[in-house]
Order: sequence, then C-alpha cells, then structure tokens
Amino acid sequence: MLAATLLQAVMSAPDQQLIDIGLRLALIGMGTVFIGLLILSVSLPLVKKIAEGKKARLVAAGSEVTPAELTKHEVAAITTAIHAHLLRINKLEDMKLTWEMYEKPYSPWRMAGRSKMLIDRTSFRQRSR
Amino acid sequence: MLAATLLQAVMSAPDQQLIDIGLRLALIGMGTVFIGLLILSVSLPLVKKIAEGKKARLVAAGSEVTPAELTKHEVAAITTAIHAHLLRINKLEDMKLTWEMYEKPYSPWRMAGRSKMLIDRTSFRQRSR
Amino acid sequence: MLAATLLQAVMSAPDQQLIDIGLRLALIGMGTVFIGLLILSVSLPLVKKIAEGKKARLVAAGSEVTPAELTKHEVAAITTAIHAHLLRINKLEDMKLTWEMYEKPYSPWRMAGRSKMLIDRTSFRQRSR
Amino acid sequence: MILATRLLTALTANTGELNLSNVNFASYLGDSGFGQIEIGNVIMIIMGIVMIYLAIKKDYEPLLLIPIGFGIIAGNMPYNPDLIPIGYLDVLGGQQSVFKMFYFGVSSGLFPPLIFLGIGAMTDFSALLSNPKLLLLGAAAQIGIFITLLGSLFLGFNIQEAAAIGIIGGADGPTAIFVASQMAPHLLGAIAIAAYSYMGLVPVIQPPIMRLLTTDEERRRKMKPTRHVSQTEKILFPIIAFFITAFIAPGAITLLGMLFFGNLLKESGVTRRLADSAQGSLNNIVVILLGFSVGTSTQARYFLTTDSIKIFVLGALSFAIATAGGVLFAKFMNLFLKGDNKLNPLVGAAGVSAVPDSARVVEVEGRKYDKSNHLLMHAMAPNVAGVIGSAIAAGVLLSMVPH
Amino acid sequence: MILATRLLTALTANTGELNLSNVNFASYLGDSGFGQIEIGNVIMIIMGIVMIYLAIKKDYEPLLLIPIGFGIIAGNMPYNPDLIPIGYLDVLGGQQSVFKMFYFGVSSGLFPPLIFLGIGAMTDFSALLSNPKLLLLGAAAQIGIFITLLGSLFLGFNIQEAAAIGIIGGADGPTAIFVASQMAPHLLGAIAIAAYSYMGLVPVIQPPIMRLLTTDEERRRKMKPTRHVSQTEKILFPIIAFFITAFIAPGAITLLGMLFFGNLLKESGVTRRLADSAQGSLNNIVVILLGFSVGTSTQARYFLTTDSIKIFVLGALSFAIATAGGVLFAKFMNLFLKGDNKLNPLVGAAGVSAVPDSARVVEVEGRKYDKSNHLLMHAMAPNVAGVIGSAIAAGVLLSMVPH
Amino acid sequence: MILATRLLTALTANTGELNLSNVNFASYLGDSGFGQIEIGNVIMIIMGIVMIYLAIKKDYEPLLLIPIGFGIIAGNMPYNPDLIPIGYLDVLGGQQSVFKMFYFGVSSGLFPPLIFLGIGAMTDFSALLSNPKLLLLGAAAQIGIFITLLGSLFLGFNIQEAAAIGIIGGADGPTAIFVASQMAPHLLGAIAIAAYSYMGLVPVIQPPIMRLLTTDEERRRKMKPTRHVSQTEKILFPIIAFFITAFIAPGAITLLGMLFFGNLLKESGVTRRLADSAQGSLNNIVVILLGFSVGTSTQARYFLTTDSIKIFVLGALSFAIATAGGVLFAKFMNLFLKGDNKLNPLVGAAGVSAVPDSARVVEVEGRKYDKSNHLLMHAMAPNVAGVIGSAIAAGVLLSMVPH
Ligand code: NA
Ligand code: NA
Ligand code: NA
Repeated sequence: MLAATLLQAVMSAPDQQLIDIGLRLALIGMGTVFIGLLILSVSLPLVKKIAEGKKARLVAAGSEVTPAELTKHEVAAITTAIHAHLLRINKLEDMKLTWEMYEKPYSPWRMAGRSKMLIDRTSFRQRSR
Repeated sequence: MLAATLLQAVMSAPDQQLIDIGLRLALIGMGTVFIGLLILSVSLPLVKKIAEGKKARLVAAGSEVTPAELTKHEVAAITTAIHAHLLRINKLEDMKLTWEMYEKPYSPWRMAGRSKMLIDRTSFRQRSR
Repeated sequence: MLAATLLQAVMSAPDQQLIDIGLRLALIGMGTVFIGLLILSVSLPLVKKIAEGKKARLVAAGSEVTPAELTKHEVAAITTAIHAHLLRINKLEDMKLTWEMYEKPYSPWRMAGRSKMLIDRTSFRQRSR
Repeated sequence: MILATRLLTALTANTGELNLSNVNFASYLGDSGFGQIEIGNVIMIIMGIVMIYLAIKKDYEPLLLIPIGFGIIAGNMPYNPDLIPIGYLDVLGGQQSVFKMFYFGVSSGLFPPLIFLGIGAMTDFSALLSNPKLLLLGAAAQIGIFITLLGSLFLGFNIQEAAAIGIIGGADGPTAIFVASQMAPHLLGAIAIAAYSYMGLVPVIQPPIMRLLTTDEERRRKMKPTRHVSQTEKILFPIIAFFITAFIAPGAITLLGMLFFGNLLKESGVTRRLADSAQGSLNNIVVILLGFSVGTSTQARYFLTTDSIKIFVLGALSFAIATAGGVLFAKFMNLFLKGDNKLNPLVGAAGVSAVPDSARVVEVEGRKYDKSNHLLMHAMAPNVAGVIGSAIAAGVLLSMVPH
Repeated sequence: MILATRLLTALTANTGELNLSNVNFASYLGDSGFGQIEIGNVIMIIMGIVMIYLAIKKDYEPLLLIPIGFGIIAGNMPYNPDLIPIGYLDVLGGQQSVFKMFYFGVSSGLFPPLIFLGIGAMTDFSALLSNPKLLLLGAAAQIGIFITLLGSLFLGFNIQEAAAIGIIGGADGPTAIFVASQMAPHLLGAIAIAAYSYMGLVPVIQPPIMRLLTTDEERRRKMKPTRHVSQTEKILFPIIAFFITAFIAPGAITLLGMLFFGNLLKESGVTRRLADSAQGSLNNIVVILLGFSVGTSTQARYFLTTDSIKIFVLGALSFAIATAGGVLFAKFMNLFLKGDNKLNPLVGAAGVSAVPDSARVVEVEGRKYDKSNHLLMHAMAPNVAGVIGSAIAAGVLLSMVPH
Repeated sequence: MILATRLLTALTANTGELNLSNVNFASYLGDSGFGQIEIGNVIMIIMGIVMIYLAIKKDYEPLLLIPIGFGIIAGNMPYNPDLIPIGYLDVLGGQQSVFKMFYFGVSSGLFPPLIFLGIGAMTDFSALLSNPKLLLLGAAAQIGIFITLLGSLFLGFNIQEAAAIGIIGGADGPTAIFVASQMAPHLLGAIAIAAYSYMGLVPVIQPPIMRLLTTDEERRRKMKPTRHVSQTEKILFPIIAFFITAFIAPGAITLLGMLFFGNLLKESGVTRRLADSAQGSLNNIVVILLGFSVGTSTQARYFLTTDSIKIFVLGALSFAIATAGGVLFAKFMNLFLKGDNKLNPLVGAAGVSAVPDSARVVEVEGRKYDKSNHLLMHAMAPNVAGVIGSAIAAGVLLSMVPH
C-alpha cells in the first residue's frame, strides 16, 4: 500500500517548471554551501597567522617549553602547586563555600531524596551501562 | 461581624438544583479519584513483576550480594576504588576543571562578595538554626 | 562637523517654559534622591538597634568570643571538625553525589569537550591575563 | 515665529499634559506614598511581613512564603496608577506593567505545570512503589476538596468558584492556581494565598486533628520496613501511572503529564542534565516568579473583600477535613488488615499532600510517642499519592464544570 | 421570587450549559479516555514508548528522544477538546492550552536559535581549525538536502514544503524545525520527528553505507594527528566564520549568529558564567520544552497522514544520500591529496552533522578494522562543518523561496 | 488538462511570486551581503569588534560588552528585509523575527527588573550598613542625571527624551533601559549602548577627574575600618530600605522591589536555592539576551543619526559630572566631619554606581598614592547607594513626566 501511494505520487509528477525551479535551487544552494565553506577553509590559515603573529612577540626570546615534554608526575606536581597557591588566595571564600554546602541538611525540598536514601541505605544502585 | 457575614451567606442558600449538581460532582469526583488510585495501586505489583522478570536473567547464576552485608569500611573502600578508577579516566578533564575553577579570582561580579569576605574576614556567621 | 551640529542644536534653544520645567524636575528629583537616601541613612542605626536587641539576650551571660582571636590553624581545625561532623550526617548523600558524578563518562553531549581534551592532552592553555 | 510654533507643537505634542503648574513638590508628594497610602495597603503589608517572619523564624515553607510575602509588600506599596503602570493589572498607554507580565505565568496557567515538572524531577516514588495500598490514603484525603466545594455553594459562590475554592483542600498550591486560573480568575489571588498559607501552617493545623482521632496505641504502632525498589520499576512507574490517571481523568493530562515527565527525566538515568535543570534552575525561576506574582496580586483594593474572608475560612475547613479523611480512612483500612500489616493511622494525615511538610509532621508526631518510630518513609507514599489524587480531582472538575 | 430569579440567573449565566442531567458518571466516562480513545492515539503512544525504550536501552540521543517520546504520549492521551483545552492547538473560550504556549517556542522559531546558542557554547572548533580542508566534507554531505528537495517536488509537495522537507537531510533538528516553522508549519511535527528519529538512528543508518562505498584499505587508513590550536585562533574563529557565512547566506544570520555568539562566549575566557548558562540551564530548559512540544504536536488526528509517511521515507533517503555524499567526496578529495595527507573516507560520513553521534559512528567503524585507529578528532571537523553547512543551505532556501 | 490546471494553481498559489526568472545566482548574490552591504553597517560592525576587543583584552565589563558587541555585529550583517525577517524590528507575513522576540524583553521593560533581582541576590549591603552616611555620596553623584537632562533639553530633545537620556548619568544600564523603554523607545538603542559603553570605560573616564578635584593629602587619607554587620541587620535592611525608597518614589517600585527582593532571598538564609538561581542562571540568561538584543538594535539605518551622536556626547558629560559630584560632595561632608571620621574624597567617585567597576577604580587610585590604603570596602557603600539613588531618580521622572 505504501509502495502504491508513493508510486501514485511519483506518477502525478509536477510540471517541468517546478522541477526546473527545484533544480536551480539545488544548484545555487549547493554552490553557496560549497563556496561559503571553501572561503572559510582558505581563510582559517589566515586566522592562524594572525594568532601566531601576536604570540611570536611573546616567545621571541626563549624557546617555548612544549608541554608535551612534561611527564605525568610533573603535571601533577605543577597542578597541585598552582592549586595550593590559588587555594591560599581563595581560602576564606572556600571556607564559606564548604561551610554553606552543609548549611541546611533538613531543607523541606530535599526530604524526598533523603527519604529515598533512608530506604536505599544499604543498597547500591546497579547500573547496566 | 465575620460570623454575621457567614451566617447571612448560609441563610441565602442556593436552590436545590445547584446543591444537587454539587453533590453529584462530589460523588463522581471522589469516585474517580478512588478508582484511579485503586487501579494504580493494583497495577504496581505488575510493574514489579515486569521489572523482576528482566532482572532475574541477570542474577540467575549466582546469588546477588546484598549490599546490606557491606560494612562501613568496605563501602568506603569500594567507593574510593571506583572513584580512583574513574578519576584516572577523567583525569585530564578534572585537571581542566580544577584549573579553571580558580581562573579569574578577581572577576568584577565577584567583587561584592569578596569585599564582604574582607569585612567579615575574622568572623563567622552565627546561624540561629 | 560634530561641533557645528552641536552648536546649531544649542542655538535653536528651547523656549523658557521647557527649561523651567526641566529645572523644576531637576530640583524635585535631586531633592527626592537626597531626602530618600538621607531618611534611609538615619534609619539604618535603628536597624542595628533592633538587631542588637535580639542578639543581646543571647550573649547576655558570657562575653562573646570574637573570632578575631582565632589563629589560622584553629580556624582550619574547627572547619575540618565541623566539616567532618556534617560529612557523617550527609555521608550517604555525598556518596551518591560522588557516585553519580562519574556516571556517564561518554555522554554524547560531552564528546565535543572530550575530543578537545584528546587534542590538547599534553598542552596547557596559556592565558594572557 | 517658526521657532515658536515648533516649540509650541513640541510642548503640546510631546509633553502631553505636562505644564509648569503641575511640576511642583506638593503635587509630587501627593502622587508619592504620602498621598496614596490607604489602610488596606497597611493591613496587607503587615500580612506580608508576618509571612516573611514565619518563613525565616519558623521555617514554614520559606521557598514559597518569602516570595509571596515580599510580593504582597511590593504589590501594596502605594502609588498613583494614573501616572505609571506598576500593579499586576495595570496597562497604561499600551505599556503593560512588569508585574502584569510576571503575572501572565499565573493567569495563563503556565507556571503550575512547570512547577509540577520540577516536583516530578525531584520526587522519589519508591515509598509508593514499595507499599501501593498507601495510595488509597492519598485518595481519601481528597474528601476535603469536595466538602469544601459544597460548603462554597452554600456560602453563595457559583459552581466554577466553588470548584476552584474546593481545590484548596488538595493542599497543592500549583493545582489550586491552575484550576482557579481557568475557573475563577477573579478569586485566584485569594485562593493561592489561602492554599500556600495553610500549606505553610500544616505543622500547626494537623497535629491536634491527628491526636483527636487516634488512640495512644495507634500512634505508637510501627510499620513494616519498606522494600528496596529496582531502577526498572522506577522507570516504568511514571509511564504506567500517567496512562492510568490520564485515561481516567483527561483534565489532569497537563498537570500529571508534566509531573510524570519530570519523574521520567529523573529516573531514566540518561537525562540527568535535563532532570537537574527541571528541578533546579527552571523550578527556582518559576517558584520566584510565581510566588512573587501571587503576592503582588493581593493589592488591597481587589483583595480585601468578604469573598476573600470566606475563602480563608473555607480553606482552613478543607485542610482540617482532608486531614481527618486521611486518618479515618487509615483506621478503616485497618479493619481489613492483619498483624504487622496494620497501618499507623497518623500516616493517613500525609494524604493531604503539602509535600513534604505533612510527611514531616507525621514523623514528628510519631516520634513524640515512640522515639524509635520512624514514619517518614511510610508517610511519603500517601504524601505523593495526595498530589496525584488532587490532580485527578482537579481534572474531573475541569472536565465536568463548563468554564 | 427575587431569590429564585437570582438563582436562575446565576445558574444560566454562571454555569453555562451545566445542568443536572449532564452531571452523571456515564457522561463523565464518555468524556474520559474510555469514550475518547481512537486507534490513531494508540499507534502514536506505542511509537512514543518505542522512542523512550531506544533512548534508555540503546542510548540513542536520549536527551531528545525521551522528551519527544513522552511528549508523543502526552499529546495522544485521549480527551474531549470541547470541554478543556489540552492539545497543542487548543484554544477554548480565549484560554490557550499550556501545550500550545509551550509549542509557541517551536512555531515561532524561537527555540532553535537558543539551542544553537547552547551548541555554540559547548562546541570546540579545534578539530576544524586544525585541518580546514575537512570543512569541504561538511559541504558535500548537504547534497542530501537538495536531492530530497527534488524528491519532495516529485512526490507532489509544493516548493515551500519541499524546501522544509529537504532540510531533514541536514541532520540538524533545530535547523529543520526553524525552516519548517517558517516555510511549512503544517508539516512541522512530521519533519521534526523524522529529523530527530533519524539523528537517533545514525548508528543504524550510516555503517552499511559507509562500508558499501569504501575499501578495506581505505577504512584502515590512519590520518595525521591534529595540531594544537591556540586560544587566540579560537577567539577569532567565531567572529570570522560568522562574517563569511552570514555574508554569503544572510538567511542563516539568526541560526549562525547564535551559534557563533555561543562559541565566542565559550572561548573569550572572560564570560565563563554566561557560557555555562547558555550551554547548561538555558539549553536544558529549551531542550525539555522543545522536545516535549514537538512530541505533543503529533496528535494522531493531524499527524497520521500520507504526507507524514512520505516525509519519513524522504527523510531516510536524505540521510543515506548525505552519508554517501560525504564519503564519496572524501574519496574525490583523495585524488588530489598525497601521502599521509590522504583522508580516511569514513570521516566523510560525519559531514551530515548529527553532532556528535555521526563522529562517534566514524570512530567505532574505524576501530572495527584497526583497533589503534582513532578517527574521532578528525571526524569532529566535518561534523561541526556539517552544522554550518546545513545552516547555510537553510539560509539560501529561506532567502530564495518566498514564504 | 486537469493536471495542468492543478499545477498552475499550485504554482501561483503556493510559490507566491517565485518563478523561474527569479531563481538565478545573480539575483541570489544581489540579496546576499554582496548586494546589501552599506557603509553604515561596516562602521557599526567595526564598533562591535572594538567592544569585543576591549572586553577581552582590557577586561572592561566583558559580561556586557561581549554580548552587546556580538549583537552589534549580528544586527548589522547585511540582508534583504523584504525576503526574510531578521532584524530586531522585522515582521514579515505575520512572522516576527527571532531578534524581535528577544528584543521584546528590552522594549517591554521586562529584562531590567530581572537583572535587578540578580544584582540584589549578589549584592552585600554590609559596607552600607556599616557606614550609613556614605549613602549621601550615592545621592550626590545623581546630579549627573539632572544636569544631563537640562543639557538634552538645550540640544533640542523633548522632555521625555531628555529624561531618558539623563538617566545615562545614573551609570546603571538596566535603569537606563527601563526608563528609555517607557519614555523614549526610539532612542533606546543609543541610550543603552552609551550607558554600557561608559560603564565599561569607567577606568578611563573617572581617574583624571578624581585627580583634578583632590589634593595629594586627601588621596592618601585612610578611613576607619568598617564594623561587622549581623545577619539580622542584613535581613531587615532590604525590607526597610524598600519601604522608605518606594514610599518616597513609587515610580521605583518595580526596579527597587526586585532589587531588595533578590537581596532578601540572599540574606534570609532559608531560600538559598532561589537566590542562587536568581543571581546565577536567571541572571546569566537575561544578561545574554539583553546584551545581544541591545546590540542588534543598533542597525545602522536606525542608529546612525545625529541624535545618537548627541546622546554619546551627553553621556560622556553626565559620567564626568556624576564623578565630580560625588568627589566634591565628599569634600563638602568633610567640612562637618572630624578626625578619623573624615572621608577620603576618592570614595565619592564610587557614588556613580557602575557596580563594582567604579569601586575598583577608587581602590586602584587610592593605592597609587599609598600602597597600604584599601578603600574598596568603603567605596562599596556609595557604589550600591548609587544604584538605589539612580533608581529613585528614575522613579521621580517616571512619575512626573507623562509618557
Ligand atoms: Na492533594
Ligand atoms: Na548538517
Ligand atoms: Na547610579
């Protein structure tokens, strides 16, 4: 039945002019898409140049240390150091955050979740994925 | 005065037909609520059966370890292990998160809060609740 | 040209009545702003009194320990203790949070970010600010 | 000459009725609060302050009472409505007031289903799945709705108004607002304030009724622990529950559709980010705007009427009846239940909904008589069933009463 | 006498056509699901359940299929539209249904640009910046749009309808909805459902076509690792890309403007909180409402038509053609590329967009033939280029076809 | 024959004026940017790029300048408005453009109060509570508003326009937009851009004026440390401050109501989740849409007028006068204050509002002369007082000037 419907639809094909319009639309449309993305793709290396031009001044003197040379442990060490440094700056703020995170353990809107926790207390959710 | 108002209102009682309509509405309404929730309550065991049918296949071979048997320390250990495992998967992403969390410590929109922190630097907020 | 435009505009000055209205608006407006903020500023000490009246009852007996006396280490210790205490209360809930945070590491909507991580794996973002 | 004409035109055309004689400080004061204040505004503002006080000090539904309370204050600050549109009904020179735009979410019925979406996304139906027969307690408590409907007819309200007032007894703010917005928009403010006020006052209203209708022995009764509910059950529940309830009460499709949709987002396990926003930021935004709007809709000139007083009296009545209905039906069910299957009738009081406050009241009351008796989990079942029940009741009324 | 008159007036004026004879249980049942259910509703509801099942079990685009699936269920629950406005087109007595208000975001074209804002704020264009020539694969895959357009004309649709149906081949839900809402609102439901369904089914549709058109050797080919992209490049990209694309296809300004605006918020480094909300809560809220609305717009009485069937057939066709277009164009490009610059043609399949599912399919297919071959990063480039490409195509059609 | 007729009908009825001769590449190019670009668009787009550059490089109000800057670009990309509705005023064949729908939040006055809600929820009024007399500095800086109003009258604007332009001197974007949307919608774009641009340029505009009007000794002066403010004070403040300000200036009820409502949500301690969303996701969403909309409303054809130039000149003037007003009034107050109660007059500059940028400028200037002198906390008091002050001024103008 589906096939019949489709067949019948194709049979009563629209006149040539409509198809011509469709073909032209397709040509212009496909052309514009290609031209647009082509111009974009040739302009992206320019973007890179502009960006590098700015960076060049910064790294002119010494050779930039490529991060690729860092070992996993060095990465961890640096991250921790930066973390600790910034932590000190933000200490008071963090304290407040920590503090307030536990501020209202029996809020009414958290009750539903809490009662579920009580039910599921000793069980873990099994996830199939 | 309130009493008088109410009394007067009750005195000018509506005609019998309106009350009849009200009574029928009440009956049909209450009936529908009861029937609806009754059907729901008898269908829930079916839901359980469907769900169990699916699960049965999974646990057919061995007996499921009931989480209730885990001690607090085991729970902690397992959670930590899973956490550590997933942490490794998400390490780079997490690093980024940590990194960016402290990215802009002097953002203009955080100034108000920051100035408050400076004021309250040495004091803790007393909460009555 | 800009100067000419402005000059011309000023030359064709509006009649006296419009200026009079403007002057009165300015006077009433500026007056209202001042009166409003003046009343507010004299009423704020009252707010303080009301608030202190309530607090007075609480601290009547002993002298309040000013938090300024706490050392950094004491603050850290107290915070940790409170944190630990509340953590116990919220343990199950927290566990759930930890658990679920890593629930779906390959969610489709996180793919874009993830593919970026793979690219930038060994590099750190240089920030100019 | 031309300049003079230009200016004359400018003055008359552009500045409207503004002329020098109007622009003076006395005239300004007359249009400020000093000239516009009325006793009704003062009464309403005090009511708003009391609500805020109760919310902060007593923790009565703060997420609702603070927005409503401040909204009452903002809606009742005196102003001259001929000069600038501020109030929730004001339109001046084609410009709607901002409060009217906020209120559109209430008057159009848009906010309540969004709230239900959020409630669905934060509700865990485990308790209900664990003990399905407790659903019936949520049905029984809806008796408050229909008795209040009859009472409203007696007090002279028409059938649409009576239906809207009755839903206060459902103890569900969004449901009450939804029905009122469709059936009796002119009573919406009073109905919403009554519903939310009594929801906030649940810890005051319910306990005496619960004690009156139960014996000491009943109150001490412990119930069987709830069973663990699997994830598959939780996923199937919102779909199946929606089929049954929407089939029986199509008028409830909008509200229950959003409720169970939210719940499916929560339980499916694959749409966490949607569930988080549904119950998080979206819900918060709607709660802020809904509460504040309802507050601003209590402008004294429209709100302080005998109808409002009647609605408050009927509302209190309906909460009391609903509570009694739940407790008594639990005792009735006990006639057919044996041994440790018997219910603690206190749990019936949670059938009024008012989630989760009435369940909390049950827990607190139960522990007054036995410190080790935790009824919270059991009370959650009738509690969420009460939400469904009053949505069904609303659906029936919306279908049957032309509006 | 006066009382009687008052009551008579009240009854006739206030209760509309309500009278005692209408208020009975049989009449109520007739207006409930029992009396209103039709076979079409049942078919659609089953379709909704299947979508939810696929989303949860197979993880096919759950963020879209679950809201749409539940929306289909909610939109097809039976009710009597003369009593209460529920459906997405219902207005009764001046009161719009809530679903109609939700649907406004779809029918007005408001939601798609907001989704694009979120997509921009979560998309990393590094892959594309790293290898710009892969952009052309995203262009090639848009052939699906225009061949489907021609096919639609053959099947008897008019030019506006054909344009809207063609955009399904763009494999971009929001773009398809945006174009349909402007060009052929009466087909919007079917087009949206087709677009999202096939986006969900990308892991089923694409692999056979990809295998058919590639040799074993091609599928095993590894590509050069992508280069590191600097932050400045990423900041410049959205601005420059917007200039070029909007200049060439002004009809795409709305969609691409929001896409690149979102991306600038992400990359600028100084608007983190805005980017977070654009891709977080705002995106989630819009996804919830858009998906659900699209679902409710499949009410059987309007949806189950031969037009819908044709649209589904054309949609499947367009996805297949788009995939083939991308793969074949990659092979064509290889004629001009040398050595390790040659492309793995599988990557071309990602040009259809359907971000990021089709890129994932490429990765999975590639690894079937060489475990160590990771194509994901390379596939992301045509993938996001496909989004831009179909927006340009949409812009051209919106400009050229009067509507 | 019948078929031919059907097709003819279809072609004429369905495809509108579409015919073969129109569908060619030359005609398409004519409707694209190539045929539609105008010099005005180029000027505006460059302006947008400069804004984005300043936001990213100099950190000038990035949360506002990036949305506005990109909005300017998007609003000025060339297109043919007869083919498709894109611009912020476009309606075509009953279909509103998306940008027009976004802009509704600006033109209706809906966004500014929502922004104020967020500002309230993120503002800490401790500094002000600690030293109430600094409130007067926030009053003094409003002189910029009224002198600009007079200046605008001299430049030929009518009284409504002059009032709207004057509010730029309040250095509060949302307040300026709110007043302009009610008083002079046709100038809204220019006023909004001027207000936000100068708010971004506060670090450039203020310092020279501050140095000109103060002595070295004054700039080095240290102020008494602020006292600790209790939580109860903070809870009472928004309520009491709203009473006083709304009573005196009812026209400010909408803006100040939302500001103090937001602050109560923050300080009450029981509505954290509402405060979080008010200052978080809701605020971000509104900031994104408001900034972008304001940007799109600068379409060259409407924006590049001598009126806009005048508004920019007046805006710069008003910021300068406001700064001078604050500094000079601080010096005036010092005539009555003794010893270490004397103010550092730099603090007066923060009275213009532009929260928190002008407070930051005060801190930076102060430390230029004494590294150990931290004026930030003291500057926050006039800073937030300036917000209240300009809202009061706006309220007075909205009440007195018919519109
Ligand atoms: Na209820
Ligand atoms: Na595409
Ligand atoms: Na100001």
